[in-house]
Amino acid sequence: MKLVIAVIRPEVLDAVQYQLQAVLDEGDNYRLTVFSVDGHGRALGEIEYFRGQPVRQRMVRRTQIEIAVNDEYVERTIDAILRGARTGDKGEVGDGKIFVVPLHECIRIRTGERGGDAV
Amino acid sequence: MKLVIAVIRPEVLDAVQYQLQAVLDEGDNYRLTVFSVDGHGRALGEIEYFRGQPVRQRMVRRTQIEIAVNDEYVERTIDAILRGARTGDKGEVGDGKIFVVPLHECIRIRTGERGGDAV
Amino acid sequence: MKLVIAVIRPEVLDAVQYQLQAVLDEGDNYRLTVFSVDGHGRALGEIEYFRGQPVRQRMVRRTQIEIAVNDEYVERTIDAILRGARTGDKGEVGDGKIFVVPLHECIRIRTGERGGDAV
Amino acid sequence: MTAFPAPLPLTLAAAGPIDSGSTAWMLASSALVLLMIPGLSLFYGGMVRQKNILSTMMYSFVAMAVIGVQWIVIGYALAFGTSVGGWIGWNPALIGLVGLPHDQLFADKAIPELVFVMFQGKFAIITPALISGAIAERVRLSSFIAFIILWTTCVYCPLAHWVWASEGWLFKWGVLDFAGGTVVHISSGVSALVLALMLGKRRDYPAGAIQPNNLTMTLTGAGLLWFGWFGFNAGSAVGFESPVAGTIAGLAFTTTQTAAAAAALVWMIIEWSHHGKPTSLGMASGIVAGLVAITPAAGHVKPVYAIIIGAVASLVCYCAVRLKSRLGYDDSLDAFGVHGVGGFWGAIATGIFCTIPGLSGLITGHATQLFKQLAGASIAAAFAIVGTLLIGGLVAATMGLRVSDRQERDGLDIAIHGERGYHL
Amino acid sequence: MTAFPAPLPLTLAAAGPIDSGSTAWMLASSALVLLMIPGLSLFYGGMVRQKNILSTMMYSFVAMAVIGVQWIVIGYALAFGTSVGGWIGWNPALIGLVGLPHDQLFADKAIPELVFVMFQGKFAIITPALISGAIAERVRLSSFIAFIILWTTCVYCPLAHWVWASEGWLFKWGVLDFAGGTVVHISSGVSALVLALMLGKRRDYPAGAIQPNNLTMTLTGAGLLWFGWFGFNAGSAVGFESPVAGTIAGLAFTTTQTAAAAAALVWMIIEWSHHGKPTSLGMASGIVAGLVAITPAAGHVKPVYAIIIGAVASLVCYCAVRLKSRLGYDDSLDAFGVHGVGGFWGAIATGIFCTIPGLSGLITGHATQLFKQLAGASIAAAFAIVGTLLIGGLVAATMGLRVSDRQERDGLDIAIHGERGYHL
Amino acid sequence: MTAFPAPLPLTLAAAGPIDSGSTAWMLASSALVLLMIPGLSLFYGGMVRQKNILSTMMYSFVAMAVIGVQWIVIGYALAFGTSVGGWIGWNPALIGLVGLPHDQLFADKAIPELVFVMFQGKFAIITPALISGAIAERVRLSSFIAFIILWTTCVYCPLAHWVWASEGWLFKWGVLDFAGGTVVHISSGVSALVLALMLGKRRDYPAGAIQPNNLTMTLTGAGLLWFGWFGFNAGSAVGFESPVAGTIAGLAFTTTQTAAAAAALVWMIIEWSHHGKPTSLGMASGIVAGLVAITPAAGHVKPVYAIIIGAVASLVCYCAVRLKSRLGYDDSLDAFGVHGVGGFWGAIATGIFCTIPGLSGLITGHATQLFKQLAGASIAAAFAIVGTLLIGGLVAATMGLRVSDRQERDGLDIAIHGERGYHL
Ligand SMILES: Nc1ncnc2c1ncn2[C@@H]1O[C@H](COP(=O)(O)OP(=O)(O)O)[C@@H](O)[C@H]1O
Ligand SMILES: Nc1ncnc2c1ncn2[C@@H]1O[C@H](COP(=O)(O)OP(=O)(O)O)[C@@H](O)[C@H]1O
Ligand SMILES: Nc1ncnc2c1ncn2[C@@H]1O[C@H](COP(=O)(O)OP(=O)(O)O)[C@@H](O)[C@H]1O
Repeated sequence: MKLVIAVIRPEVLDAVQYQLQAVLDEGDNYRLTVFSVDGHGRALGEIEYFRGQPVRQRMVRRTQIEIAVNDEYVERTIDAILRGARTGDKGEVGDGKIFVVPLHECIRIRTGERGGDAV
Repeated sequence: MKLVIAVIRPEVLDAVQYQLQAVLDEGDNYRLTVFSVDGHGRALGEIEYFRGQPVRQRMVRRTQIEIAVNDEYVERTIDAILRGARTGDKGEVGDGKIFVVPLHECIRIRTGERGGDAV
Repeated sequence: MKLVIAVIRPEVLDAVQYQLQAVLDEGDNYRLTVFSVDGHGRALGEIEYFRGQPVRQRMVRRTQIEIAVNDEYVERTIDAILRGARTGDKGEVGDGKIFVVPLHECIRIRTGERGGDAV
Repeated sequence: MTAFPAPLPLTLAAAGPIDSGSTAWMLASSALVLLMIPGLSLFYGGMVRQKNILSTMMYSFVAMAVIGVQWIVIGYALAFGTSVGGWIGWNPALIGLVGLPHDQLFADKAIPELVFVMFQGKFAIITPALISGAIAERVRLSSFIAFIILWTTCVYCPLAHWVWASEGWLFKWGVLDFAGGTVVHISSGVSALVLALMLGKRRDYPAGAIQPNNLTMTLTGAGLLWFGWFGFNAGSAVGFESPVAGTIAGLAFTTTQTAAAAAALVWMIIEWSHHGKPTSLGMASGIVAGLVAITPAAGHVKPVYAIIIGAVASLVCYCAVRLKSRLGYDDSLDAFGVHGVGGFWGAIATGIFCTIPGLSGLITGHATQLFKQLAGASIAAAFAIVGTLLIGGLVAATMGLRVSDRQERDGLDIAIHGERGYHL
Repeated sequence: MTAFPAPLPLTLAAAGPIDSGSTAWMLASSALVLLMIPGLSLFYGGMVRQKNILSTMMYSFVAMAVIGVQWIVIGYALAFGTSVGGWIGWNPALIGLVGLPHDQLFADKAIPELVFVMFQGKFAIITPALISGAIAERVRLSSFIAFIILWTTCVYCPLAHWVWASEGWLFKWGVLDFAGGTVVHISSGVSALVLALMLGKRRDYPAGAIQPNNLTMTLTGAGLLWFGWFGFNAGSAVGFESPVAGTIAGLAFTTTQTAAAAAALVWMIIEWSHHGKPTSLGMASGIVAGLVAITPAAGHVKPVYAIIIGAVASLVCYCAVRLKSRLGYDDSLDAFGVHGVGGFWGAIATGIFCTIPGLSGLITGHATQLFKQLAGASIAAAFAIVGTLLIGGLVAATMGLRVSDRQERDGLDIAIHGERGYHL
Repeated sequence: MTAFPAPLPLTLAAAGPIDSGSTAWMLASSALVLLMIPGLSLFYGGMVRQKNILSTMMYSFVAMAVIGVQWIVIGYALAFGTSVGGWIGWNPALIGLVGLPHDQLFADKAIPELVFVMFQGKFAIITPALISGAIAERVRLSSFIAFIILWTTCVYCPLAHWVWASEGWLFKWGVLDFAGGTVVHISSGVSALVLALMLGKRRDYPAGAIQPNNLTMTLTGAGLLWFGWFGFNAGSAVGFESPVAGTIAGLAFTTTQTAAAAAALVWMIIEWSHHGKPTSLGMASGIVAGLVAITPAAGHVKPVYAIIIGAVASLVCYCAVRLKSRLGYDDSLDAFGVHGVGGFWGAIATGIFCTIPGLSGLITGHATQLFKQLAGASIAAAFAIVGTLLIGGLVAATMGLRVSDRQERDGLDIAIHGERGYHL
């Protein structure tokens, strides 16, 4: 099992969810946890104006999603995210990253069942 | 060392903390980091009304907690969370998940000490 | 590759970023994701007053940062965080923790490139 | 029954001393009506998504800025200048008010004409601001500005003249509109609908589009609107009595309060029985619906009828906004559903319940007034629709009405205004 | 010294012309008092947890809707109809105000009676709204509605008659209550306490229960209350002078401003010396405490005494709210601690400092007035307590007072109103 | 042209009956001016970072509490007591207003003097509150309190006497300041600048320091300021006509509305052409700039000139705030850039455009008035600067002006007030 973590643009969350729904065979029950985060990287922060003075935000608003999946689903999950989160075909600076972390165990609180089935 | 990550209902956080306090022998100093997140899964979002029109929220409000523990504590931590976070005895859809991630290293910033003692 | 997770005081974020910028050879493009979280540990919550009645907050406001780095960068990243996040030379209760999680894979959404280069 | 006569020839100042009481009330009323505009911006601003909150509030503030100037420069001259055959006012001396001495009294009222200019000016400001509710979250700011300048000049000013000037043809014919149900609410409501149809739906309507970012703002806005509306309605006694702060003003104040309360109550009951959740947005909507409906009738009906007028207002408006989801057009914040429909009901209700001063409506057995009200409302609506089609079409053709899809996605606050509402 | 006489037989309209100045001020005052209710909803709303913010604000808005109608239908008739032995007013012609011609003047004042109806109506609305502060975050909306309808009809209206109607027995006996310290604040304060005790504590009181979600709202609410209170107090000159906008109104305005400032200052000093942190909530609380305390005395004392009245108000109210944590009852937002206690102090202070018009209090060596004030306040409190016990008990027995534990846990906003305050 | 004469010897009460209309308007105006202070706290509060929002709002509320008391105790006596050679007022009987009978009328106006005391008191409160904008996010609360008490007593009161009392030397010399452009805005603006320089920059100015936490509050505040300003300016007709609610009041109301609208419009245009983003903060700033600039001229110029005055105000203020970033001092919220500069322009504009009542400015070919305006503004500025240097220096030496670096880092809300603005 793996924990797929992706930092994406807030505005593409819908697109990513749409893609996930297609690949994770759970219909509309695909599972996902969403964080709103601030990011720093190559992308520049938004410019806001304060009485005529441009102020560049030092952070960019990003959304982080976490998806725990079984190993055989990792690749298609990644592809789904790539499809949904990339700007245009080329992509743009700021599109974000996907991190895959090994998952030692997974428990469904409701039932207490563990491992792959619980994901 | 493991990093125990649990997605729970916001309203059970108190109960979960109460349970954790019992098992982690740190008295009221049990350590924990809390995120407020949006979740998607089998549970349905809240229904809100906008001028007579029911609007089903596409996400549910959830709380994610992270607890770094030494291996011997993992099980009792999980059990504590299960006790605190499960709705009724049967549990209900939406009760959430627990993910256990291997922890490579842990450092206490204050002292710089590492490993198990730092957890 | 590792995912370095640190829970720090909100007010030291600037200092930490300053330190990171020095060690991660990306100039101002050093990469980082920031969460605002609530923490519980040995540090006591803030006292607020409500009509003369002191109310101790049960949680403390903390900031969590995540940095994915290649293995050779882990140590200097940790050191940078320690330099930036420790209060005074001795450190104070509440300074927080650093957790290092193994990173199985890393993908840059923009380009799709993987592994070390993508970090 | 009198109305707002065209000002006397400006050379000779009106005789008679000033009445400080009437002037005090008209000054207060004018201030109250101005406050309705920030109130409206809160009412609307709370209902949109966070990414558009500033932009939505700005439509109202922009109206204060733009129409605030337009009214002094040309608006008042067109609406209340010497009548040209009852169709439009005109008086070169009133351009920029240059020819209006500050000590000129207004008609047969013992108040300075400047105070009347101000009072009326606030109505001219709020009307286009109301329209913004239907097109929020997607209309271009520059196009909105162009539109409201043209609309106020070519639609609102003539309409105000027809209905309120003593020479206005609808007024002379006997159409009643005590405080602007027709001139303000019907005209803005139907224009809002037309623009909403021209603009089309928001990119992610309905689901995603409905997520009020801050309902406490909406409630507060409704409270400020209720407060300001006392100036709106009770101040409009200026058309019917002297001294102005008199019995008609007191009546208008009473019916306004009563209709708002009754409408809020009924909207709550409807929601409760309909889906079991009496919402705060419903409370706010009921308040506004009741205030809209009583506006044309405020000084003409007995307080007890204000209860009926308010109650029915919530009923019809609630149905109207529900209908929207059926018909599927996207009137973002129900400017038409509340102001258009509520205004129509108000015009009809005036024809049914009016008895004061010395009037006779359906309840006293005369259908004529009701007929005139229907005619007046329809004419005003038709005129506003045509005007909006022309002006909106012109603006659409020249500058385009809608922001780019990307701007709409990112939110108008950052895309157009270069700001974020909150940094929490 | 006069008061609000029972209206003249409605057949003959009061003689004499209308005074536009007095009418203008009473219209403005009535509007100001209405604004206090949204102000109160902000004041209260900011103090509760986020999950209950809409529900807490709604209690005030619901009062506007429900009592707004009740007052027209029956309330005014009961409070100010022809007196039945000084115990209650009654006048069938006033039901729905159907028999009240709009041009009827009020008593010997040159203002329309409808304006007086409105002014008084706002007092009837805010009083039950004040009660909601003690029971917020757990009372059922439907039960609250039932309660305030019965309470206003059976407790408030008689009390208003006793104290304010010219035939009212407490009034005739010489109890002073210039603008409602007894009728509004004591009655609501003690009733709030009784209800809080009946309801019991919030499920997670105290710790978790104290987390004001938005103190900027509370500060803003306090500001609006201060503003509206000028209408509340200075408008109450209607009971004591004609023209109304006269020297008593000016005095009441001055003492109101002064007491509020002094109380805010003293509350800040107390907190500073007590725990070193002058809070914004303390500032807001001090403002309200001072306004409450000066209410019964506003038109009766010299400005310099308003400083003392305000200062002492903060002292006693601060102690009262501190005491709460000791006694351990859960008056969520200190409706009793501020309005009950502050109102009592105000009643006493009136007996001590009153000198105007032609009165004589303790400082001028007469203890009688002080005694009457104590008696009046106690009688009003006792009456309100008994009434609340009966009505509250009835509602508790029939519909239950409290939401379910789960609703309370999830928050009343989503559970009762199907909404969330913020979507940030 | 008359002004505020020193009160008559208090023994004999002014003859003639009261004018209820004038009194009604002055009561309403005083209430409106009070509302400006919560409005200001919203306007300022929205612009700072979240960690300082309560502290920033509190500066305004503290001014209400502290100066509210100071004015009754000593302020009014100093500003409007019997003139001592035109330099300062004094009248022992006015200390605590003890010797001022409530039925004393004000000078030749038919209003109670207490109402005039109140109206003027609100001006005394808002002036130091304005200063807080320059020093927000770092000044110590206790030092701020000490400063404003001394500053109001030693700087504001004399200045008000010079410019507004009938014996005041600047007034007698013919300097015009209709509603406080010099007394309120120039004095607070320059003092704000001096304090900002004494305090130095915020620890993380500029970058981090500029992150307005809630621009909806700032917009709402601007709306309340606009509303309240009608009382501020139109109420100031009390200095120039009787009855007060007359043609000058109407004129002042009109020019106020017009200048605010024009300034808001122009600020928007400037931003649009300068960087393409018309901001909501710009809208709010333009509104305030226009209101500031018209203040001294409100009752003296024709409405059409108000358009020019407002437009130019935005121009000069925009440049001024831009300049700040160049010069590099840290006037947190541009108290100087808007109030100081806008006030100066207003004083000059008055000299250029004044024609009413019976005045003659540059446009009518007389440079004298313009010269007097320049002189008056400069003298007031110089006096305020010196006074602030002395008082500020004294406070700095004795208690220190600035919070500790750690308090500033953690935010003043938690560090000083022991609260957080939001718990969302
Ligand atoms: N190594 C990393 N560690 C943590 N977060 C990262 C890392 N790399 C990217 N991110 C997150 O992804 C976001 C986008 O990264 P950015 O560098 O702007 O885009 P790109 O990688 O396409 O150049 C950043 O704002 C940050 O939140
Ligand atoms: N595989 C997963 N990956 C990420 N988050 C998950 C996953 N499964 C569940 N969650 C989180 O747990 C919450 C509860 O899951 P849900 O499916 O509603 O409950 P249950 O698992 O009891 O059916 C979801 O809202 C989501 O935030
Ligand atoms: N084992 C842990 N698991 C999760 N979070 C932790 C853990 N230990 C510390 N934290 C986070 O770090 C913050 C600081 O920890 P604390 O115990 O107060 O400081 P210290 O470790 O210096 O005593 C806590 O508020 C919590 O958010």
